[in-house]
Amino acid sequence: MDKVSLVLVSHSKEIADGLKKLLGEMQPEVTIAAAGGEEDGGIGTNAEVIARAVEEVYTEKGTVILFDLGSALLNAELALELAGGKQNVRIADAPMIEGGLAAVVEAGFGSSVEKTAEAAEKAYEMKKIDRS
Amino acid sequence: MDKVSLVLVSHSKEIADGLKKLLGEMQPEVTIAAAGGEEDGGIGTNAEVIARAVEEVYTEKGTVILFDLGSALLNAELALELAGGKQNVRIADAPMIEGGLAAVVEAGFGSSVEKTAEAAEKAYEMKKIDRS
Amino acid sequence: MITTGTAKSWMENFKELILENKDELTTLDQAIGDGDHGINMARGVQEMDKMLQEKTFETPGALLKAAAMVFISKIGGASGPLYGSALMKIAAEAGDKAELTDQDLLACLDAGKKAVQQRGRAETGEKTMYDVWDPVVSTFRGEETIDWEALKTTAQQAVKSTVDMHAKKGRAAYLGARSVGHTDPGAFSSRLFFEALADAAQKEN
Amino acid sequence: MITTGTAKSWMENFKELILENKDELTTLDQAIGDGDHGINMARGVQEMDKMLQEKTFETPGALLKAAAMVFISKIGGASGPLYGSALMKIAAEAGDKAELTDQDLLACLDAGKKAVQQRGRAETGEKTMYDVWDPVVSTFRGEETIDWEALKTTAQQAVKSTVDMHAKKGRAAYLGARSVGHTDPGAFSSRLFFEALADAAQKEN
Ligand SMILES: Nc1ncnc2c1ncn2[C@@H]1O[C@H](COP(=O)(O)OP(=O)(O)O)[C@@H](O)[C@H]1O
Ligand SMILES: Nc1ncnc2c1ncn2[C@@H]1O[C@H](COP(=O)(O)OP(=O)(O)O)[C@@H](O)[C@H]1O
Ligand SMILES: [Mg+2]
Ligand SMILES: [Mg+2]
Ligand SMILES: [Mg+2]
Ligand SMILES: [Mg+2]
Repeated sequence: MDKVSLVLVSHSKEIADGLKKLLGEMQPEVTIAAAGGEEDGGIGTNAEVIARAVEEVYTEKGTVILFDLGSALLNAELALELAGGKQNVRIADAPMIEGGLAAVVEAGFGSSVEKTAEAAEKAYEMKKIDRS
Repeated sequence: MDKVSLVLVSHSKEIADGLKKLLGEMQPEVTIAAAGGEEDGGIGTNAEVIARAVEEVYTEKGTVILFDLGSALLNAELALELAGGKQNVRIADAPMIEGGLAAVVEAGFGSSVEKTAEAAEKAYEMKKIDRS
Repeated sequence: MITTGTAKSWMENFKELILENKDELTTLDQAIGDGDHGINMARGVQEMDKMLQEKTFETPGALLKAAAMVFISKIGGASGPLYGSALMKIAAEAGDKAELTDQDLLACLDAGKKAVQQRGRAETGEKTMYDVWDPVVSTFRGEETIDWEALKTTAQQAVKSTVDMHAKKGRAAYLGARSVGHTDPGAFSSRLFFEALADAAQKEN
Repeated sequence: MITTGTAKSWMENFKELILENKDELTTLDQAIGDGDHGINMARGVQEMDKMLQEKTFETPGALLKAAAMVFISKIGGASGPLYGSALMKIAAEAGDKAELTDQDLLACLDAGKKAVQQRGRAETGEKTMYDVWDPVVSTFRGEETIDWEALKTTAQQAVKSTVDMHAKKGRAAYLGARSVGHTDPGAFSSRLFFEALADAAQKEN
């Protein structure tokens, strides 16, 4: 069964690469691309690096993009324009690590791109410390 | 002026190290320790690694700990017990990257440990995509 | 009656049982976790075994405390701080007694159960190892002597009870309702923990 | 009248002004951002200059499009996609005209302003570069010829207006109310962008 893929856009190459490994442990059947850092590895994001990552994990089932902070969003949106109107790609407004974990699990069940993005976005509401 | 310090606890050494760099760019005056991965660098967390990180950035002003997912919390709490009742250390229930950014900015202003932890925790409510 | 020797057999039996069931633990954790519970536990028990072969201990408490430190320092997953904290409290309750009666032991296990509960903020029915620790300890707490066969049966049934549970703690919580139908890996390894104890105690007597 | 030569001078002037003000941009971004705006912009204009020395262009549009691609591919911060998108839309509006009248140019700048607004989801008063782009373009849009001195003054005043603003977009938004009292770095570099244009156009005429 085809599964939604993920693209991880971070200002830090280490964060994107590390998160890819963390999510891959949780669900090895989901295809994930890390798009972290500038072209030379510096702190920043790059629309071309992101566009290549989106290309790399392309599937008709769809792709969910997670990003760390605002300027990564600007480049992710620009990347989608550069990549020329890719279908079924959603940028999730989600906490990157926590949303990534939720998304990789959801994608693992073969869920749609909408449901996968939604799972990521719901992570804003899931506290991590049970203070009851 | 003394500033609250941060400890970043992630299952991935790369995530903790990368986030430390990202936050350090945002506010170089805040002391940050990365406590990522197992002792041998594998995916996981380690209470002793965390305890050492807490020790390393200790300041009377206080420390805020950010963590990625539940099992890191278990080890962070255990680390605080091992470190023997460190004063003024708060584990924030916050999205790790987004809360870390908010925390480093708040700590940079010389705010208290309570206010710094609170700033991190409020990150759950700050959407990253302005869909208005 | 638990002597230092019994405590050592307990931990050695635990090592054997974990290694025998390593693949099973991995398979269970692949279904509702990240697939490393077998690896985590195997690493923990092997390091513990190495330590046990190198050191000698005067009391069960001293031995179990050393075992706790191995789990804490060598396991990177949730099971490390959980088994580590449980063993630490078991050891603290054992104190420096040279031998533990069944009642002493039950008090120790109760302290271990509470450690799992507190460390994990776990409650009954959340599909975690606590769902084995709680019924096993609660069933026998207060009795003068332990019926080891009954204890093993209780642990086995407790593991089965996790199948129908909806995970609320740990990684399996990410699966929500889809965790139903699977056995909790930590519950399974906890059964082995109690089985290892029963085997050691039965041999002793 | 903007020819390909004027467009080139515009970009070269921009390079000079950015390099002269690199430290100032860094200082501004240290106060309310991550301190890299000077580095980001300097890298962008230097790479652009290298490109301009190597290639020749037939039209202002072609030159500005190539400049856009450099900003997009070489700047890792928000300013990369923002200046990149603005220049891209300016170039698209310029099309393949060999020369742009002041009115054409104002239409181009309007397209650039809209690109900044859309890419950044920026609105007036949010303490971003849009707070320079918007007043500069809005003030002169519709006029037949541009009063270049007035345009420079408008840009300078627009930069000053950002001091009292409370940042709502970009990294400075993390500072909330504490961003008040500081000049927005992107607004400052945008002033240089318009000043570079004014200098090139004034020299041309
Ligand atoms: N909060 C918790 N409370 C009690 N037990 C937990 C908790 N979180 C996880 N566990 C137990 O730990 C087991 C998983 O252990 P392991 O796979 O080694 O760690 P991880 O989940 O970090 O990879 C689960 O099956 C469950 O029994
Ligand atoms: N969403 C946005 N809309 C418009 N301008 C923005 C936005 N985000 C940032 N900026 C502009 O970008 C400038 C910062 O650029 P720069 O320091 O190069 O990037 P970064 O903030 O990623 O480090 C800000 O001063 C602001 O003018
Ligand atoms: Mg696991
Ligand atoms: Mg694990
Ligand atoms: Mg910056
Ligand atoms: Mg930056």
